[in-house]
Amino acid sequence: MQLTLFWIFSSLMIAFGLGVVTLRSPISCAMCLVSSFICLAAVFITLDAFFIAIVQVLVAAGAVMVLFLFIIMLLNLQAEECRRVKLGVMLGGAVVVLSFMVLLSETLESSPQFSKMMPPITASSQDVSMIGMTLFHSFNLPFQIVGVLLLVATVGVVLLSRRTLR
Amino acid sequence: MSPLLFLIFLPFVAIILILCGAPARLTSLLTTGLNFLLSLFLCYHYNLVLGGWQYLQETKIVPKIGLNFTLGADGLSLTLLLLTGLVSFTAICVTPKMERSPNLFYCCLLIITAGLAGAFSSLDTFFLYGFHEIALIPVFIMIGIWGSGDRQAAAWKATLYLGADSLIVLLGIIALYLSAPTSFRSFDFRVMAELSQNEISHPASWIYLLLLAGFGTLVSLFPFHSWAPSTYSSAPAPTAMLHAGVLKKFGLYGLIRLALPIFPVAVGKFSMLLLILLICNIIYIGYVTIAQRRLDWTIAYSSVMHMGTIFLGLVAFNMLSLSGAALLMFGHGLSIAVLFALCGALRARTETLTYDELGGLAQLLPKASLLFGFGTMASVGLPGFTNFAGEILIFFGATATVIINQGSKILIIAIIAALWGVVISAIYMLRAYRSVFFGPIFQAERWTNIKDLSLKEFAPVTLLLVVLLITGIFPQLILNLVNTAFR
Amino acid sequence: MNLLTSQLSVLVWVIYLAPLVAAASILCITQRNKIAAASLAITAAVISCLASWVIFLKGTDFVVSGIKWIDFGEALTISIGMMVDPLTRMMLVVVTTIATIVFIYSIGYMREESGYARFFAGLAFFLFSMLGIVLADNFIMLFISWELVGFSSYLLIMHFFEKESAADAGKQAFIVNRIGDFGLFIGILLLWYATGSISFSSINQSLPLFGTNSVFLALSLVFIFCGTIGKSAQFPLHIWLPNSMEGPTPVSSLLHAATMVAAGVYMLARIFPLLSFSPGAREVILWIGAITTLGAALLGTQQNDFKRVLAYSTISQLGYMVTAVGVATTAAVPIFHLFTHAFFKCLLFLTSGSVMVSMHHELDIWKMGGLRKRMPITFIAFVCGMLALAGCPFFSGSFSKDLIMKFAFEQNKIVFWMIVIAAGLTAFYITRVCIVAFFGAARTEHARTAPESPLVMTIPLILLSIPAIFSGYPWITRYFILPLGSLELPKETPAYVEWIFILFFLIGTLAAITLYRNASQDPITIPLLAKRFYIDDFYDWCVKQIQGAFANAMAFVDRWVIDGFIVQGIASVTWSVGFILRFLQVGNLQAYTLFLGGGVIGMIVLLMRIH
Amino acid sequence: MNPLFLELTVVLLGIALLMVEAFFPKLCKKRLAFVGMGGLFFVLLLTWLPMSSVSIESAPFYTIDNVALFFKRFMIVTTILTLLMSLDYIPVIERGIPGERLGAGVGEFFILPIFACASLMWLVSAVSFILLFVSLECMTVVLYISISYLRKDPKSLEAGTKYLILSALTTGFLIYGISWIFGVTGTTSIAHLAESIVLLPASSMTPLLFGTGLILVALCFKIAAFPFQFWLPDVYQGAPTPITAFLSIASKAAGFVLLLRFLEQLYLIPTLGKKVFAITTLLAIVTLLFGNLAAMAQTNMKRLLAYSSIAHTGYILMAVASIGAALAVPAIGFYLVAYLAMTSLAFIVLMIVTETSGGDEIYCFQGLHERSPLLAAAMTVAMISLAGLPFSAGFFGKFFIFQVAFQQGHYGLLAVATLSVVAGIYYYLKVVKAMYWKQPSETCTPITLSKLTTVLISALIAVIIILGIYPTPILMSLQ
Amino acid sequence: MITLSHYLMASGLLFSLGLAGVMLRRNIIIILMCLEMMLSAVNLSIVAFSRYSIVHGHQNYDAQVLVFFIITVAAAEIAVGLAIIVALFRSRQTTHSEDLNSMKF
Repeated sequence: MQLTLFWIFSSLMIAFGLGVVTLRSPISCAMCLVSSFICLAAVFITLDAFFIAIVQVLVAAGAVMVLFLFIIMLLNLQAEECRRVKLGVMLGGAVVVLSFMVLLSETLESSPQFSKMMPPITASSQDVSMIGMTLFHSFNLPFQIVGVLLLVATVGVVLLSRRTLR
Repeated sequence: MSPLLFLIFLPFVAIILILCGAPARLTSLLTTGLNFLLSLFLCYHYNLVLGGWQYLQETKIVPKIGLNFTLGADGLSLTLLLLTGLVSFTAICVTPKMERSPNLFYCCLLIITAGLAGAFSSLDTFFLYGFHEIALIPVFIMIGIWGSGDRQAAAWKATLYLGADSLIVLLGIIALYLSAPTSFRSFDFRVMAELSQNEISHPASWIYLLLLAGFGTLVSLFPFHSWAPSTYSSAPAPTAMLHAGVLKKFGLYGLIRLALPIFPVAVGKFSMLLLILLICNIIYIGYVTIAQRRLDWTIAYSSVMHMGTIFLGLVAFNMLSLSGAALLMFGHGLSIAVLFALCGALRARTETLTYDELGGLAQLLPKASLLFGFGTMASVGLPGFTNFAGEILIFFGATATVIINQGSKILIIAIIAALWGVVISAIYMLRAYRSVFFGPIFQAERWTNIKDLSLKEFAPVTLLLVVLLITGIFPQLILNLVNTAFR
Repeated sequence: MNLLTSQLSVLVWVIYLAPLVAAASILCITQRNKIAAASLAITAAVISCLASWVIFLKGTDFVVSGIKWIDFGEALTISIGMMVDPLTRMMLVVVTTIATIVFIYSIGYMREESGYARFFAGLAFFLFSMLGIVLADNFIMLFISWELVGFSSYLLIMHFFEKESAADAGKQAFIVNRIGDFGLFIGILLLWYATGSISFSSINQSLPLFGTNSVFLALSLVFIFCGTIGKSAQFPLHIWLPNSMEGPTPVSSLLHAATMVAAGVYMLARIFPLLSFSPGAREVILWIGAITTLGAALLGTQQNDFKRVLAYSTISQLGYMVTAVGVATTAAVPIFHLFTHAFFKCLLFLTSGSVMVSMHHELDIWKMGGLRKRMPITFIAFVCGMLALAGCPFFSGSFSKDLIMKFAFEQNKIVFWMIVIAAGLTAFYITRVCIVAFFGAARTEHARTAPESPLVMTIPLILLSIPAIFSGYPWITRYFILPLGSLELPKETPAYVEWIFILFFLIGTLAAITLYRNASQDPITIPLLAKRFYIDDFYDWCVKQIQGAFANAMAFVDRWVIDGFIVQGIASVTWSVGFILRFLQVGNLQAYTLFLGGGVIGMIVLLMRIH
Repeated sequence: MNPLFLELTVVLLGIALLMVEAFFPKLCKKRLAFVGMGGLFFVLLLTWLPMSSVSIESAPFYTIDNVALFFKRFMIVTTILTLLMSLDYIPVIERGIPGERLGAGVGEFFILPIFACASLMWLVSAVSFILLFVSLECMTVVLYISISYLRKDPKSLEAGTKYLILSALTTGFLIYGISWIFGVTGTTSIAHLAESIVLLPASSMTPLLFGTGLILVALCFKIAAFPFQFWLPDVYQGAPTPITAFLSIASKAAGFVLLLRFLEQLYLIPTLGKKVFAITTLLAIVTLLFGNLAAMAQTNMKRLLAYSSIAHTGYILMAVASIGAALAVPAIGFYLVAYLAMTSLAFIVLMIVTETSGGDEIYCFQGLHERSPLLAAAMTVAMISLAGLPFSAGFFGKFFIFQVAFQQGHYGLLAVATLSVVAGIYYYLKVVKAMYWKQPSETCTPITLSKLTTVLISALIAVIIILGIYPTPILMSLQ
Repeated sequence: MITLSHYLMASGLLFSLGLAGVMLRRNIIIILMCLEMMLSAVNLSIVAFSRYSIVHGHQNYDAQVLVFFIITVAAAEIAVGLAIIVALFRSRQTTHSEDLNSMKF
């Protein structure tokens, strides 16, 4: 069951990801991204990370995507105009990505710890409450900082995107 | 408080005063004059019987690594401090009236003066090094603004060359410092020298080579000399006086203080190399000098060449030759200052220093010609001038080393080369003197308004010459001081 | 006169320093005032002269404990030390006396010339330096004075510095002397190396230190002799002396004839005891002397310049003295010739000066003629000098020359014949000058109207004529020369030697008379001699072509290889690398991301692969 | 006191100022800046109070050792300087943003650095990857906004975009690296990294290296080591000058603190240590070469300072590569302080000159000596110090670094550094040359400075020279 | 069964895809999307790591919180990024990365 789910959703995730990289129209790209993220959320579920999966759908696939689409609409972006494809860049990118993957697979093969089976979860605990505990108890400080970050980002977005400032 | 501190800080005080609006020329004159008198007094007051380091003062800077600001002087330092005082005073005297930012010029000169005073009175290698490098930027600025000829290229070359060179010195100093065992590390060169004597440290010979290359470049040791001629010929006269007269001696001072006493073995091991280089300095540069067609280039190259003789004194490394080298440093500093001062005065009047365009100026400028004659004779080592006494001592010292070494052939060749250098210097200096001042007047109509030296040019140069003569006739005045360092 | 040694020492200091004081005062104070300058210099000379006579008459040997110039204790102590021995005393008297006479003569000679004060300052300074050589008790003091003498010679030759030739001559004299001094100083160092001493007395007694190493001794002495070659204008460094005639005539007379150029011989005499132990060195000296004697005499026959003839004769005579050093058994022999030569050559030059003044500085003997009647005193003085120089019997020169020839005959027959022929040539050329200049008809307007010189010039001529005639006689040499050593030959020479000498004198004289009587131009021209064996040209060529080319090549290397190629090359390569590196920064975001990706790969690969 | 209060105070200060700005928009912006500076200065004073050890909850993330305290002060001072610079920059900001009235949007320009300051203060205390990530991002977001602040200036936006993309990309690498480290060691703590690594089997080395490499990339990006420096010249040139200064000083310093904390742990593992050591050395070499050589041909002053910033990264990396020497950390600290003084001085002068001559090319500095001797002198001092000539703070900085490098036997590195310093002398003196050798162009008038700027410039000159003679206080506070 | 390396490989592929997109695409908005994709890929690997390392019987929630932070930060970053892009588009009428070339060398 889990295996099937994993294969299906991860392949879909990759496929949609490929769509983001290759499709010309920004809107299609955004749609692919959303789909990819939703597949990712499904993969999270296969990992028993329900809370994260939900957050992923809500924030990444929901909010962020809306933002993207909104901006694309706002700016009225059409399909990317055809510019000359630079062969060197393509080649360079391919080399970099391929070597990155080679390195990655090399890393994965190097250690037996990556081929271990998924251990069963023995403790019965609520996912959300555990996360809440962790977040508000021991991760208090980073949480505050993230707050500051969001504040700053808000101020910044206002500053940058208003046509004229008052 | 050590009186040496005043030597260093007076110029800085003067700079601040000038920045606050004090008359630049007067302030600088007073300051350097005061510095000169103070250094003279310090020389006089120095206890010859006691010898060693006097006027000591120590301020801790970074105690953890043994970095202190230690002031002190022995005879050698005092001699060079005296030279600094004298040359800086005269350099400021002969500074002509200038249109572009005169204050800046005087400030630059004062900075160099302070740096030199600091370099020669610091016992800490770190400050020794630091103070000398202060001069880099003022010289750069001065050549660039007030220089002549291809001044921009010259300023760049000098600054970059000497910048690179001082880094090598710095590396050498750090290497030296680190070669001592951890608990004995200090930047004080007295401590460094002692450590080597106790053979606690294991100074490798490559440190010596670093120091030799570094200090050697500053002294324009072949083949690291090519910065010197262009710099000196392009620099304004006061700058050239200070640079060629005093600053250049710092390299020798550094070698005497650091390289020679700490690496006796390495000195012996590489004496062959140094001897070959100094022979090149004398003979090769000598002939290059002969080929020069301009007065400023001739004098500039001559100062490169004379360094070879001083190096011979260092290599021979006995009391005679070292004292001789110190004496020649003093003499050469004064004589080259005389020549550059006059060179500057001439350039201001004739706007050319090419031999083919000059001649017979002695009829128009009798005073300049007289003084230049004295300068020439001092430079070629005529008896009566300090240079002669120095050279003689070096030759005797080197011969004494030959006796000890049972006739090292290359040393003998070096001595002969140095002696032949005396002939070479006569050839080019006399030709320079003759081409510029003697013979019929070349293009008489050009020089209708030419004026002879004014008092403010004549008097300081005369002062230098008088000192040259006094110390030449009574070299023991300087030797008594200097010997305290080589005992 | 009962003077103590300490008082004598003071006197020596007075002799030595009086001219210096005069020179310094003229330089610093009385540059504008002609009379003051002249009187200062002459006063100093007279003081020195009188004091020298006092010392001479006192006749005691003593050492003046000088000040220590450089004091390193055992290692090296150089003092401005002076000593008085017979040689010193003789030289003191000769130098100061002749100097006084020339100084006085100069008042007349220089009265019309520029740089009057400078001239007297130079003369006074010369006298000071020359006295330094004479009085020196060690090599360094000698060397110092030696250099100073060269310097004053330079100054005085260049007196008329606005003339190209004078300026060049001065420079040449200085440089050539420097070349000689180069050898001399090597010699001094070698002697010091061997003996550890620089004072004459200890060097002369240090023969044991050399032991069996005669080559070393010979080498040192030959190097010392280099100084003589330079200063006494011996072959091959003789070229400066004829050129130095550009200086005012009193200078030629005092420096380049009577005193300074003889300093080389004087120095050899100083170390004669050591020299006499080195046959090798003496052999070299002998040959150089002989070659110079003959060569210069040959050259003298073809010069048309009054003073140049005298200059070559000076070289030739100095050659005699040097030869004498090579052949004689005591220092007295060369010094004897130095002694006589000083007077008659000084006299000859002063007469030439007298002629010059009258002739408005015309020196070509072919533009003179008939001066005998216009300038009788000068003529008579010249004849005295001429006969002394030519070696006419009963004149001073014949005594000393004769002696040298006898010694040469004993030592080396070839040399003997060389110097005998030179003697004949001497008679020939000096008679030639005499005939052309003083006899016959006046060839130019100047010659026709030439007046006799004023008293201030003629009196010195008369005064000098006396020793020029008599200084060779035994009743004078007894006081001056004999204290230095015996003039006796080790064994009798055949009597014909003397006759050969007289014969050659006669041949020379008569040949000149026959050839040049009533000649209006030179009947013989030998380009080789007129061009001075092409030696000057050869040196010019060497300086221009060899030294110049070498120097230019070195300058090229310095400018373009060391500075241009290496130093600037490194700088420009560095700069260019930087310039190229800058183009990595293309400003394109895509490129940057690519580079960054590449960097990531590189970093990881490196981390994994480096061990 | 609890050290966390320091950051809290700063954040509160920022929020308070935001409120004031929001509710009293007519308020003079300069006053806002002065209040901000005053508040920061107050926090600076607070740092000298005795600190209690941090509470249990935050202990895994947060440390308050000497280094952290030192760099907290460093960050506060940098921010104060940035704000001071911004005062002179107000006209440019006003021109650079589309506002309904003059002064709109200026206030935030003073407030944003305060938040950046707070995040930097957290950052230097971070001993956990989580705190590291969060506070680093917080600072980065502030920088995104500040760099693209001058919206009317295309360069500013271009710089912002470039920084945004590249920085976000490295953020990706950073957390990917963090995830690998976490996956292998099971910890997100930097402070306990070495302890965890020691327990690992040998086979875990490869994934560990994979993660380490990725994290190093991100840190090298922050400090702008070659080949991760590409963003820097463009961003420096485009950003508002005070922000450039801030970026150049604070962000770089923070990067080095993190690098130090990270590498200190890695050096404890011999096998890993050697590799990292080699990598750092290599990075130092290429960074030195690139920064110094590429700067030589530069004609734009801001870009020149950018390349110089890369060069200085190289020097500090030398010390990082010599971390074993006792003096290495103080050397880095001192170097950064020196760099703070000299760079801010250079940027201040640059800013004033740009404002008065209408450009930031080097030729705009021509004849500065005749236009304003003080500015020329200040720039000369800054250049001398950057070039590392005595007696300037920069000299001592280089001296210590050379010394520690020598001690660790980095001879090749030293040779490269020597070449670099010479190249450095060349390009720094190009500015001096322009200021002194050349005459000012006809249109350039003498520059008059405000009193505050004069005092600021003089103070910075004094600091550079005093530190160039007496560096001990800085060294002591890091031992 | 699924091993850890499956998840890691999937995450790695997604990461590489994002990287490729960042490097090869020239529309800045799409580059931002790709960046977002890379961050999500990282999230996947973190979650996988946390799931495969059981602490006290349950997965490592520290890591999950980290993921939570990453998502938040990424969102903020994207917001600011898009704001910059809006401003850029307003002033330059382009979102093409090759048009950002006013500063180079």
